[in-house]
Amino acid sequence: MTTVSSYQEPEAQGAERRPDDVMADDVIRVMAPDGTVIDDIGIDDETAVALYQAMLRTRIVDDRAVTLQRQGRIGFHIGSLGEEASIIGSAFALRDQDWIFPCYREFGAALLRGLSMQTYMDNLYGNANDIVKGRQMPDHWCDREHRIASVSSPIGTQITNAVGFAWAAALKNDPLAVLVYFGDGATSSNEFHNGLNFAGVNATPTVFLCRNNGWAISVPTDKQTASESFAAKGVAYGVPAVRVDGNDVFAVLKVTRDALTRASAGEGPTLIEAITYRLSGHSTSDDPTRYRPEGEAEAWEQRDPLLRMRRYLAERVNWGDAEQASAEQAIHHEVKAAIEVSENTPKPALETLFEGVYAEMPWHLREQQAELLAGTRAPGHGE
Amino acid sequence: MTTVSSYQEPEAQGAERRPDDVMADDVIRVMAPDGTVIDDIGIDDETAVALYQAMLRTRIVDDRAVTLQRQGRIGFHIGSLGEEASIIGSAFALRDQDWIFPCYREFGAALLRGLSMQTYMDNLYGNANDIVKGRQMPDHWCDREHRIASVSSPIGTQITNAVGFAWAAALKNDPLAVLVYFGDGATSSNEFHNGLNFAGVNATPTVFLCRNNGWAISVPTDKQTASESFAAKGVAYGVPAVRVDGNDVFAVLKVTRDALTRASAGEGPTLIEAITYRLSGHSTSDDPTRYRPEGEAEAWEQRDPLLRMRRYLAERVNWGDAEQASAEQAIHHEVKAAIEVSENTPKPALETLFEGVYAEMPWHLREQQAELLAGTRAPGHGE
Amino acid sequence: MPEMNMVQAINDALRFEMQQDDRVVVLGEDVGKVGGVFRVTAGLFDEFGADRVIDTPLSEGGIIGTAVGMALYGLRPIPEIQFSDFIFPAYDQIVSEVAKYRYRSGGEFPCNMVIRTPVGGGIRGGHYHSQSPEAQFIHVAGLKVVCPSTAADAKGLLLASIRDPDPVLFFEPKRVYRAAKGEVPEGDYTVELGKANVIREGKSLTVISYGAMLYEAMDAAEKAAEHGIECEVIDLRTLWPLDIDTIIASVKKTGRVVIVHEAPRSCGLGGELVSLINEKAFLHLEAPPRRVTGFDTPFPYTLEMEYLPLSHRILPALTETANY
Amino acid sequence: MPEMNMVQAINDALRFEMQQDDRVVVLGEDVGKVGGVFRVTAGLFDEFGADRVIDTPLSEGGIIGTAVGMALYGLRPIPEIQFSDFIFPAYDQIVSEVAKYRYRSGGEFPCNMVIRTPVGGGIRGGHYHSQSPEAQFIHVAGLKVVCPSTAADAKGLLLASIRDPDPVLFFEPKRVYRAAKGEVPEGDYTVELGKANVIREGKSLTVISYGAMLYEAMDAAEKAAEHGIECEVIDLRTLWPLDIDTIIASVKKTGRVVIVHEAPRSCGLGGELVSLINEKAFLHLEAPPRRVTGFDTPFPYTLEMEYLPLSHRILPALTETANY
Ligand SMILES: Cc1ncc(C[n+]2csc(CCOP(=O)(O)OP(=O)(O)O)c2C)c(N)n1
Ligand SMILES: Cc1ncc(C[n+]2csc(CCOP(=O)(O)OP(=O)(O)O)c2C)c(N)n1
Ligand SMILES: [Mg+2]
Ligand SMILES: [Mg+2]
Repeated sequence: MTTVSSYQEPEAQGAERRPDDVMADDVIRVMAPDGTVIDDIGIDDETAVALYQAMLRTRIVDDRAVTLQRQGRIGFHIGSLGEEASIIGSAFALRDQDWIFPCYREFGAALLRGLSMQTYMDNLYGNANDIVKGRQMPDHWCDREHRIASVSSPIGTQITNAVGFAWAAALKNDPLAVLVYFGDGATSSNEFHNGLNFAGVNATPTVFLCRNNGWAISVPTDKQTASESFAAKGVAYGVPAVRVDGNDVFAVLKVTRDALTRASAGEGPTLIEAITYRLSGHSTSDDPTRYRPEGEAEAWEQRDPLLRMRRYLAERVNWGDAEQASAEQAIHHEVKAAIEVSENTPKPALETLFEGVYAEMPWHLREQQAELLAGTRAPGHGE
Repeated sequence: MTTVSSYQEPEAQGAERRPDDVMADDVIRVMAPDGTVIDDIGIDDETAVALYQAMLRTRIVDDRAVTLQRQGRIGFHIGSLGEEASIIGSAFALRDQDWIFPCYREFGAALLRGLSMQTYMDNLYGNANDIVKGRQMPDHWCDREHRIASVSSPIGTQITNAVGFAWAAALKNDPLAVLVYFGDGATSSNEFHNGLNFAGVNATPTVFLCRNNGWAISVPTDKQTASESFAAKGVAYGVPAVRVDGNDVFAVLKVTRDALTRASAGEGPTLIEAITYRLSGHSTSDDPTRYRPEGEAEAWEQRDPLLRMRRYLAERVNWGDAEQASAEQAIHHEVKAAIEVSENTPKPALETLFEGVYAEMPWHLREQQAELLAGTRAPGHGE
Repeated sequence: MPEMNMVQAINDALRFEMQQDDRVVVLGEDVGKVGGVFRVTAGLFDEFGADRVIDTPLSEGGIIGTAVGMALYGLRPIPEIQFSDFIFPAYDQIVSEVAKYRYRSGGEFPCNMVIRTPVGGGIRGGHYHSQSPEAQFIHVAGLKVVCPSTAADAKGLLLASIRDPDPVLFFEPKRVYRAAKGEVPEGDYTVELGKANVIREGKSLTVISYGAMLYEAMDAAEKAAEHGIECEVIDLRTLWPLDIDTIIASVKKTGRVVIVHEAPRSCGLGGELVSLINEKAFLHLEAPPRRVTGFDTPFPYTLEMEYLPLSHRILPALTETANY
Repeated sequence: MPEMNMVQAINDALRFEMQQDDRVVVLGEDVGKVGGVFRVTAGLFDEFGADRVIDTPLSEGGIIGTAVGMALYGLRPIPEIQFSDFIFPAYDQIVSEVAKYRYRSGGEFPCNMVIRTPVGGGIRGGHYHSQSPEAQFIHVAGLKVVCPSTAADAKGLLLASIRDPDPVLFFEPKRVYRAAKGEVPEGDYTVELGKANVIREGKSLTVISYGAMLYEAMDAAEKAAEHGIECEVIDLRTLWPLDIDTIIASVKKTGRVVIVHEAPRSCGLGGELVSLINEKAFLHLEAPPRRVTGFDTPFPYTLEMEYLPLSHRILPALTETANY
């Protein structure tokens, strides 16, 4: 973890090469990068601490998961290093009845909403207790209890799904809204187009949160679109849009709240472009040094959303090294306990491979199940 | 055919219900609906007559094709009644080296570029001389000789294809541009999104011509998008866009020429929204009275692009009833002769069914061909 | 029982279920005011309003993608794809989301919907208004695939599909939309999914077909009977999962089988049937299972009646197989 | 001859053809500077520049849709789909445009391109980084489908595919991207499309496979040999159109056949093979043709080695079929 240092706005560098730069005038910001408040939106200290703690928890889990992957104890991890404010700020704004349609980086939002650390860890391990029964890669969970849909790998599909869900609720006068996450790359997908268009025409209560983290694996945003910004794309669908400093958790909270207010008032969808930065590789399979301009990540490290909050909290609630250490320790403890349980939980039982393809197992799957169970086990897959 | 009458701007009615209305301030117009020139773009009389003749030819062919379908002599027709100015004006702007990627209503553009009436008619009949060998429905032709790609039924697919073609030419420093046609409904397709996005990022020399004719079969434009206009969608892709009175053939010619100039100068794509109206049903299979608001079509009949040109020509080149009658007669004659030949041309030979699926016929198709040829003929399909 | 054609029977099923269950919504291109290009949803817009009979933008991906969300919410969406040739822009949503949502969420999120779409040739539609893509869905785990051939089955199978907990591709053979006419039970009426219908009994050989080609198979079977060949004709009705028991029982009885479908031959459902029959009734086979199908070419326009596996192409296969 | 793995061999083929033919362009997600997520296009960006090795926006439909235009213009586009699980957003362009363009234009517009994409499981990719969708393309008239199993074949088949006048789906078995290592001819080297390779001769039974599962089939065949069962193992290499002569000749010799593929069983290529064998060698069959395949479930994560038809699942099918 980076420790607090005195703040310096990073030099223009790779970081400034794209027009969607976070320092542009139309980008909403509540808290300056040095932690001072520009625009008091009335966040009390308790909330501020809660936001920070959620971000911290997200980061520590992330860090631990990367280590587990490097150690070969889990197969894969895709995290949110540097994007915690965009994820936590927006999820925090939600009301109880609202739903989340996640992309693949939002485990922090799920933990915030109540997904247990154990459940998350079991998903990383794909074990018998995994909520998705070891069927998907790590970080592809779901959480109906806390109103979160299922993570899917194909880019963008959740966008139209989220619109349909919100639309259904509106048709039934059910006063909920749906927050859907996706990346800058996803704006090029068929799904972004369809989702925004259907939402615009039917004024669905959907909040579109585009995490513009500068990259789609190795493809930078200027190869993704010639649009002036991702928010500008809202015009094509009659969907109001806003750009926000995605590393300013208060600002993200504010614009999401505003969008929810609009949605609840029947005023339809909002597109939020949260400008942030992927400080890590795309996933544990990626090496960003192959394509990232030198200095770019370093510049963004200066804008780290956690640092910014620590500066703020240091000013406001006397959050010092002691508070930090004890918060970290508690989280480490929680994570460690969960890992221990997950690691000692067996793989999903063999027969589960065939369950739930359909509500009831048809004859051909019963036959295939019997065939597999009667045979020998795959090497290294013994139970 | 409607005859010339004194002009009255139609009353607000169905016609005015959508925000993309043709009378809006930002809509480019060169010739007023009463035929008077607002903005002299230097079109000589010969050109004006040529444009009118091409539109007239298009309309007469259309009319005849509908009759052929009603008489059961051809299976289907999809025409361009009321949209002739958008189609002819834009195609007329092209240079020799430019290409067209058509939708399904642009036979007028193909005839203008040199597709013979006979070839077109053989396509309507799907006979042995059909350029596509009777494989596709009527109005699904292609014309490599005159640089026109193949008509496809799936909405929008030609848009990305056109972008790829233009992109390839640009990569090879080949100074051509590509004009691609599609409807308002097609803007909702995946293809519009992908085509515009790829064109924007790669600055391809593509001219996107959206014929906004108010309807996608029975779906009006306000159910198609909540965008303020179709041109507004260009912003999402960094593609400059313009709205034009699609029933003003001079204006369409002008904006297309401007777009081609930009494309040739390496300045990339342009999106043109040509606001026009589908005066007929969607195709010979459709009955628009089921869904069209009363008075809407009537209002647009007043804005008929052919009428407008006749008013203009009557003023400028003394185009009177005699000129009109002789022009019509020549076209009728041409069409009649082509029909006679097409009708007396046999069906495609049976073996052609299997040819050209691949460059060389593989064994399985040779076997299937032999199987078919050895068997008896389908009822009513004897040769 | 009233007589209805297939269009009316489907319309009747939709209306009935919409009256019973306010979770049912219909969405698609032109399904609203105009009642669909084949008039299958005629009258529903007037009866149930724009919130339940929804005209959408022109995007099949958007239609299915939003229907997924509706299903997750708990509605019973019935998206219409105007022609099954135009289902491919939605293919990703269907194979990646609809088919897998229940499984990949560990059972947390069922994603049942009925995707209705007209299928098949014989209406002079050429390449893109004639195709039969059922195999492209059968291959995908998690989907059920249905294709009725009669008006009564269309109603009964559609009501069963809407109430089924799994997603169903409901292919409507448009060549017989109006020709398939018959008595259709009023009110509530379901036909169980996964059950084939033996519509003609016989000992000489088994003919398996479905949809519009069923009529051609029956016609050929009647003609074969004139030559003393008694065919057992099976209407699959549910294409996946198949009614394997009925199929195997019949093949064990006859020892001979001809499969008829208008979809292209290679990697079609016919191939799967041949394999299953080999696996389960090999020793009963007295002749090679035969496939009479559409050819492995795009669907043609002018020569479509030569492309389709009509009675005149089926009959020789029946006699040759019977006499093998 | 230098030794290469499959990644290097494909890279070598691409580089060779790009040097020879300036119509060849490579496009896709991450194919440029970073050289592809599997590093198959590594170095090409530096050698040929951004105009011939093109990073695209994140849209498979856009990649294939624009590649169609490039092909119509006369380039030789080689689009890469990052994982074949992500080909479905481009499915409409592939089945509606790529496959049909030549035919529906009466031969005026060939539309040849090579769509390269990693395929198959065994890399801990779960649902969406493991699938084998070849049957969904074989069923579509107008496409050729190729899947090499060795480094040399990968090079030779890829060069043949690029020069082929028809569109080719080129599936690269990623499980053996690095494990399939061997001598690869330098410079120009092609392997004719449509020709299978008999990689092991035997009289007891015919084993047909391709891609990564070929190695499992070979492993099982070697083990079967220990029990006196001599398998003839055929590597299909080109999945469509098939090398029917080689297959039928072998089956006529052995009378027994086992087909192995990791794609789901139902309506897969295995079913088609069984049907063709029935149609062409029925009287030679001494045992029911067997399919050892992936199951009809979505591709799992934790249990993937149980899902795949590995050697331990193939061997019993070989012995049972041989002893039938
Ligand atoms: C349809 C599809 N194509 C390709 C991929 C491979 N892929 C996974 S993530 C990714 C980049 C996504 O970028 P972005 O949307 O910006 O999200 P980020 O990862 O930056 O959060 C790609 C290309 C995929 N998962 N789905
Ligand atoms: C992918 C696809 N979906 C549906 C259809 C059926 N269809 C044919 S034309 C049409 C409406 C097209 O409207 P628009 O794009 O406005 O063009 P217009 O016909 O008005 O010129 C529809 C829905 C189709 N051809 N392709
Ligand atoms: Mg990104
Ligand atoms: Mg239109």
